[in-house]
Amino acid sequence: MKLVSAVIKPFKLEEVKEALRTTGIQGMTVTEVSGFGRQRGHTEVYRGAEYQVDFVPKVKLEVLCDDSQSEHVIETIMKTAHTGEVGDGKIWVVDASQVVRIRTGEMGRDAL
Amino acid sequence: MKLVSAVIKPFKLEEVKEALRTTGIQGMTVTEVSGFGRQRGHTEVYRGAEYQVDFVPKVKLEVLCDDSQSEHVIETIMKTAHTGEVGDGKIWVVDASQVVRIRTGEMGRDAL
Amino acid sequence: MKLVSAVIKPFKLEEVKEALRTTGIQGMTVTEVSGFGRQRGHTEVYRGAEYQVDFVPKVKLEVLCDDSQSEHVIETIMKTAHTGEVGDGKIWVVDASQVVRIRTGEMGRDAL
Amino acid sequence: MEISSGDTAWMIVSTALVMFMTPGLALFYGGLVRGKNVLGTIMQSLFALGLVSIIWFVAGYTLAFGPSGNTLIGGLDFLFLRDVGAEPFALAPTIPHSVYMAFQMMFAVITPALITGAVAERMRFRGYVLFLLMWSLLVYSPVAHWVWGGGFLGLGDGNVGALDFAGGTVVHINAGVAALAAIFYIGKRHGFGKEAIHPHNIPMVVTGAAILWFGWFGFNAGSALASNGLAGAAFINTHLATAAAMLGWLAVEWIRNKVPTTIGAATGAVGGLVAVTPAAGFVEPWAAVVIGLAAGMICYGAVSLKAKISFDDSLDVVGVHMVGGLVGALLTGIFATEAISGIEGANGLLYGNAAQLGKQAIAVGVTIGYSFLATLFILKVTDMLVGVRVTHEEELTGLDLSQHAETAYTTVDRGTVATPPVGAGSTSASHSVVQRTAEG
Amino acid sequence: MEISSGDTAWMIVSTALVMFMTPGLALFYGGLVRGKNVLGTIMQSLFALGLVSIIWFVAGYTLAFGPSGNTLIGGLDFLFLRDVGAEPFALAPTIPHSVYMAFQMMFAVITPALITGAVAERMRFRGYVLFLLMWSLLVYSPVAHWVWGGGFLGLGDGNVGALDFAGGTVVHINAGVAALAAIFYIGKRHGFGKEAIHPHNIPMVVTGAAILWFGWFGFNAGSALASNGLAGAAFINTHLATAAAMLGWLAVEWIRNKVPTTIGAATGAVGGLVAVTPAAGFVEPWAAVVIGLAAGMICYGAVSLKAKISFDDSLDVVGVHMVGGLVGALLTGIFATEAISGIEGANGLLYGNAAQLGKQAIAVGVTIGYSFLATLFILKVTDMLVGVRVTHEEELTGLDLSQHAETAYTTVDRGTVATPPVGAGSTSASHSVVQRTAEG
Amino acid sequence: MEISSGDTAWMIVSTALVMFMTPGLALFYGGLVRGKNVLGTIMQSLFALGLVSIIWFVAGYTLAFGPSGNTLIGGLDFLFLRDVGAEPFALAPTIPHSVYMAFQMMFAVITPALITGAVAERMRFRGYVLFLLMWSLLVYSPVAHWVWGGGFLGLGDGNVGALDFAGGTVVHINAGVAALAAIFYIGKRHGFGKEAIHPHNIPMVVTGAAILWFGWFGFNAGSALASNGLAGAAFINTHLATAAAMLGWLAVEWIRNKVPTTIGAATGAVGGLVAVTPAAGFVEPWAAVVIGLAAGMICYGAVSLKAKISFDDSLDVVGVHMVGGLVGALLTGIFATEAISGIEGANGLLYGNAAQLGKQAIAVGVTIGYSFLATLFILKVTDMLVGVRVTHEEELTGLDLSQHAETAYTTVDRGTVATPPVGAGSTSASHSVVQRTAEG
Ligand SMILES: Nc1ncnc2c1ncn2[C@@H]1O[C@H](COP(=O)(O)OP(=O)(O)O)[C@@H](O)[C@H]1O
Ligand SMILES: Nc1ncnc2c1ncn2[C@@H]1O[C@H](COP(=O)(O)OP(=O)(O)O)[C@@H](O)[C@H]1O
Ligand SMILES: Nc1ncnc2c1ncn2[C@@H]1O[C@H](COP(=O)(O)OP(=O)(O)O)[C@@H](O)[C@H]1O
Repeated sequence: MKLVSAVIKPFKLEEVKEALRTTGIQGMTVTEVSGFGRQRGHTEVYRGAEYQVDFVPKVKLEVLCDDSQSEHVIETIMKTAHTGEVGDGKIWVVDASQVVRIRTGEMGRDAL
Repeated sequence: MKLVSAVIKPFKLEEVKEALRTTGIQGMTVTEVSGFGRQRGHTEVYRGAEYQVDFVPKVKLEVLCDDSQSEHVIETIMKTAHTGEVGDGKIWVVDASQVVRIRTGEMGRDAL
Repeated sequence: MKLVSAVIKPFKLEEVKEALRTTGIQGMTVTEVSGFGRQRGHTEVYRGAEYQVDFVPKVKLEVLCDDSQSEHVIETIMKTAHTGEVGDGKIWVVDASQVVRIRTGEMGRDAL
Repeated sequence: MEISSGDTAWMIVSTALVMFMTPGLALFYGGLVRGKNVLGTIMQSLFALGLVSIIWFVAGYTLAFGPSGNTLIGGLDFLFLRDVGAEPFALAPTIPHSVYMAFQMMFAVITPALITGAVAERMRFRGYVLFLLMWSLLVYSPVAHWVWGGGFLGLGDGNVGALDFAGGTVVHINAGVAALAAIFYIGKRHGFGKEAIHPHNIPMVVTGAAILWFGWFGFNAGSALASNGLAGAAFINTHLATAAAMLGWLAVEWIRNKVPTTIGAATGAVGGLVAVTPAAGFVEPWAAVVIGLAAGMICYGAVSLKAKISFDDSLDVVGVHMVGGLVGALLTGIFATEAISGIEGANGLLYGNAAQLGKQAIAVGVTIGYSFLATLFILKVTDMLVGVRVTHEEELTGLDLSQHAETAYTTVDRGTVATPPVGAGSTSASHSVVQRTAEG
Repeated sequence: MEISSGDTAWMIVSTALVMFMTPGLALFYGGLVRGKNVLGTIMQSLFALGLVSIIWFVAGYTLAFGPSGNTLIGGLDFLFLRDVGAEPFALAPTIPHSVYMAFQMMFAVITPALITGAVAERMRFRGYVLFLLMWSLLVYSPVAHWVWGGGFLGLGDGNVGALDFAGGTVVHINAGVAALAAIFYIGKRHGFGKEAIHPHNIPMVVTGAAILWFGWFGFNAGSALASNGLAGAAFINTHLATAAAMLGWLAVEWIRNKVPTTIGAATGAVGGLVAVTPAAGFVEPWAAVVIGLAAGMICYGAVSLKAKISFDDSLDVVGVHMVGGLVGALLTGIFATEAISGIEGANGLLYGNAAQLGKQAIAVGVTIGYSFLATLFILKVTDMLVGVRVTHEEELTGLDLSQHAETAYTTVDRGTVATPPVGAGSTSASHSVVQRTAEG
Repeated sequence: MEISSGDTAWMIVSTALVMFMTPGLALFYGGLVRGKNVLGTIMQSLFALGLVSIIWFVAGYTLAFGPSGNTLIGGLDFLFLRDVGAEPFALAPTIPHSVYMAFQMMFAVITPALITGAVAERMRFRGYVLFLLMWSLLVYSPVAHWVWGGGFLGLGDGNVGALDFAGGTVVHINAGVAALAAIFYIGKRHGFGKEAIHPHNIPMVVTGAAILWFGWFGFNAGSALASNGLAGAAFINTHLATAAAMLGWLAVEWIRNKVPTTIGAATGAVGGLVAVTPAAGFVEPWAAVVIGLAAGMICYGAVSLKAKISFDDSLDVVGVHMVGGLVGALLTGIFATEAISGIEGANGLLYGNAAQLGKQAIAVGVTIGYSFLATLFILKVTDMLVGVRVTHEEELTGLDLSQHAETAYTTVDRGTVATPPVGAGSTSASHSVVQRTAEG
């Protein structure tokens, strides 16, 4: 089993979710995060002083999937989250040694 | 070392935390997340229009533990987070090659 | 590739970010989390009643890096996030089998 | 008498101030509940502003203040506000009748809204609508008539002669007792006594309390029905009692819980406002300070007790409004002096009129008995007709989504995680499975 | 006539109340937009309070109310408020002229602020500044003159004789039509009709609506320009129509969407406030209830329509202010009765004066035509000079950062994730790359 | 003189408006601090409303306004408000004495609350309590006496004859200088000058500013002590100066920082309110506009300077209140004209009375000197007795938890992450380890 994680631009979430859904992914977990990277932050002004804020709002997706699906998940995210501008985000994959569905106790593929 | 992650229903957090604590787990990290899965979202109404919101509030737990404890952690979470209704959530396990306690520099089991 | 995760005290975030940046790390993803551990929570008072809140606000960092960098990243975090007080947090490392940059499709080291 | 433009100015403003209290209450209560119930809680107050105003227009006012020849209920002369116009009315001879009626309307609105705090986070909205309708007509209007409209509890030949300047009995004890009945009928929230049920937004609580305090000047000083020395006395008594009650609560809290809290300051202040309400136009400033101090401390005690007896008065309506109202009503019977009100004989125990304390007790007792029973009856009827409590599932989901299909706070990101407006051209099949959480 | 201290007291308070409405509007609108645009939205109202007040001081007031021999535009006697002092003015003979002027100023401020809701989340701030300046002088002042300042639409020999008690036409239809023009000119938001664009903070919306309701008593009852029975009538009509409109909206919503919403309650109430504005001092209470009910239901319908025709009136200014204003202006022509206003002949259709409906229609028609065209013209000029719409990139980022370099909400943690204030001694080279998001 | 119901109506309302300013300040300041300190900050203002009101009742009022035969401090005739009743008082001959006293009370409440912004996020609550008590009696009451209560700085034979319409010197310079002293004594916050310390909720800041603006009409126009042309003049001057100051600040900011900010608009407005306070009833509208513009620009400058000199005036009390107060006090000496105030000889430099500028300077100078030294003394005493600053640990944790054992915002999920209320029957051993963060 694989855990595919992706950090993307927030306004792309809906599109990515729909794309994954149509390719048969049945679930995912989403977290609001702050990203630091090549995409610079922005300046804020507060009573005459200027501040540099380096973090940019991003959304993190976590998708558990079968080994065979992972390539497909990655591709789907890459395609739909892509704008071509700096800050589009990263995808990474980690091995999950076990997956369980709490409701039924099903394990592995069945738990997805 | 293992990293056990679980996505559960928010109102179960307190119970799960207490259950883990009594079984000897000394720490965990909790994140508020939005889940998408078999449990459908809900409809919202805004000035005559209806919207479908697919994400449901969930809580994610991350528990670092010894390889030997992981089965036990999974079971404890399964038992206490279980309601039998759709949306109870998932548990997954990943191998952690290293764990460090920042305060002391302890590594591995000692760092837990 | 490695994914180094660290839970630290929130007011240390800026310092850690700067330290990582100067050692050549170009990106990271940050999440606000609640931690439970040896550092006890606090009591809250609400209309004559006292409540024990066990969770403490923390910040979680995720840094993807090359295998060779991971030791360095761990050390940097350990040094800068350290206060010596209980609750300084944990660092853990997981293998990432794949990393992709969405904007360019670059993979592996190039994606960082 | 002639209409006084000064009195009218003050009374119009007072009316606006009292109206502002109901949204203030919505914020006060809304901040105290969990985030999933904030809109449901706010709606209960907001909706009262809609429904009770119209009820008052139709029949509520005339049942409370319509001339009737009897001391139990008003007549029907003012149905649909017939003849309630620019000419003054006997009870307020220097202002337009319409202004007096509007002033009283705002009291009718906020009283049932106060009750909702006791059973916050678990009342079914359609049950609430029906409850509100019946309670306004069957409880509020009669009790207002008894005390202020020429009824048997108020001043006047052959009546009990209780003193209630601005509604300690009519508004606060009345609402507090109804709250008590509602808690008995509706029961505890899921998790009460086990989980911490934290207020979700304390600055919102303070904002609400501030609006209440501000609006209460209209409530109490406006009850002078004129812009004069009596209004001035009621104003300063209101403020001093509130300040003293804040200090009273904080003092006890600091000793018992080792820490003075923001919610304590706000709650103590509200307790003081409640307690001084019946007394505002009858007592000296020093007495207002005493009333406030007592109210702050006693309300703290009453509210603390709750946890001990596992009684789920969610936002402490009994502890603050019923208990605070009792403190005020009885102390008015002790501290009242005709030197302030100018009403002959309006003296309390301290000024040689021990009987007044008895009169206060009678009015309080009658109100408690009637309000408790009538409220239970109304809840029973409501329950049979449409149900008063949400389902367990709805309670876990929260009132906002289950009763109103809304989410109070949406972060930027979530803004994108929903499907297009129905009817806006979306035909994506994947959106077709719409499961309604709202029960309506 | 002599200055009346009572009338003056009420009018000063009314002026303060109307001023408070503009920040109320800021919160009402601010809560309805997404979190990334809340400050940009609030700023549009807040800034109007700054800029339009000064414009009014310089020339706005005199163009609207300065004596001029003609019925199209005011004269220049009151430039820079020359001669606008403690002495009363013909239009308000019992209060200082300065108070009358200040009261009118607050109307001039809120009217253009209302427009901003229609094009929320996409207007360029510097474009807005220029738009505000021109719209105030070229649209608001003339229209106010036509209806209230002795112009051809208002009462008086040879004029149309439309009735507009507190600004149904001058304020609401005027702003609503300008909103319509602005939507045509500026276009839709990115994602409109596809993504859900949810309000980010509904308690903030309710807070804003509550302040609007509270302040509107000054707006409408203050338009009696005195503290008397007429003010009382306008007050109670305002309140009843608002309550009825809330119920009207909720009833339709409950039937059609199966659920009554908090935003529905607030929006319905605002619709009622709008609709009763022209009628407040002309109709009986029962008629106010009818107007309110009608407004609540019709505004619901108008707003629902929007989704169908894919018209991005972001916060429903057309659906609420233009449509609500129309309902009110026309129903005033039906329900007006001289028994309330005391103005001879101020009767509507129902009281035998069918012509009044025609007069109302003429005033409405003229305002719609003029406001639409003039607004388009102003937008075109603004666009050519400084641009009226933010870039696509800025829109995605949000107005707060792109127009004002601010973030509305900062959690504790983020407090530490920024670099030192420029000039506070930081010399870290890594901070030197500062990319400005703000376009200014 | 007779009591005027119109004047009384306006003054009661003014008093309520000024009371509302203190919670407004709580929100204004509360939004500007970090989320972990919002309640601690709010509490400082809220608590002043409790404690200072009672102090005023006991002794504050009589020390400021009690008849005394000397020009340094009031006598004790009004201890516990003895004889402060429905009869008018010499200083306000047409309203009940109780109303005048209550009006002044609200000034006494807000003045020390203003100071707290300077040392926000680091003051120990118990130290604050003691500070408040002493500062009220030892600084506020005397200074109020000097300027308004018949003391040596105000009008009257043999006195300096400074003009301070509504408290430029008594309230703003006084509080601003005390703020300066407090910053010197208490020192910087941890991380100041290195980390960005961002406001956590800007809409809350705007809400607070709006309430301040609204309430300030009571503050300034109420200082006419009657409902007349002077009140009208003060009203319009207040509004125009505020609007102009907003524009002034934004103009400079737009040029220097390339962007106009929401906080800038709010802060500029407050600067204008401060600056016009001494002038409101003495100057022409055009002069109010000039004062406002000057204040907006100069306050921007003063506040910007702060970052340069690494002076941790957390919420810019010195930059806005002291500097704004100075601008207003001195410009009053230039622009005052008896044509507005009707006080013979109340002319400034521009109207041929150069001496007035000197008088203003003397009053300002005396106040600065006294307030600075007395504040330092009070802080020293407080520090010795109970401590004025939280510990380093408490500062990192935040005032909310460390001083009040509360968390301002709780998300739904966190609602479940706490243990049962103590005493609610929980016996789970795992809950026994309760570590108190609160230091109390
Ligand atoms: N080394 C990293 N480890 C973890 N997350 C990263 C890393 N680098 C970038 N990210 C995440 O990816 C986001 C986008 O990265 P960025 O470098 O800005 O743009 P791009 O991916 O287009 O080069 C960042 O905001 C951050 O959340
Ligand atoms: N494939 C997945 N990857 C990551 N998280 C998932 C996945 N499927 C489900 N989840 C998480 O688990 C939660 C519960 O899943 P759901 O399918 O709704 O119910 P159940 O687990 O009872 O079948 C989801 O809300 C989501 O947060
Ligand atoms: N076993 C664990 N699994 C996951 N996270 C943990 C674990 N133990 C601790 N943590 C995280 O590390 C933080 C600090 O741990 P704590 O035990 O309080 O202090 P320390 O690391 O100094 O011993 C916790 O708040 C929690 O977020």
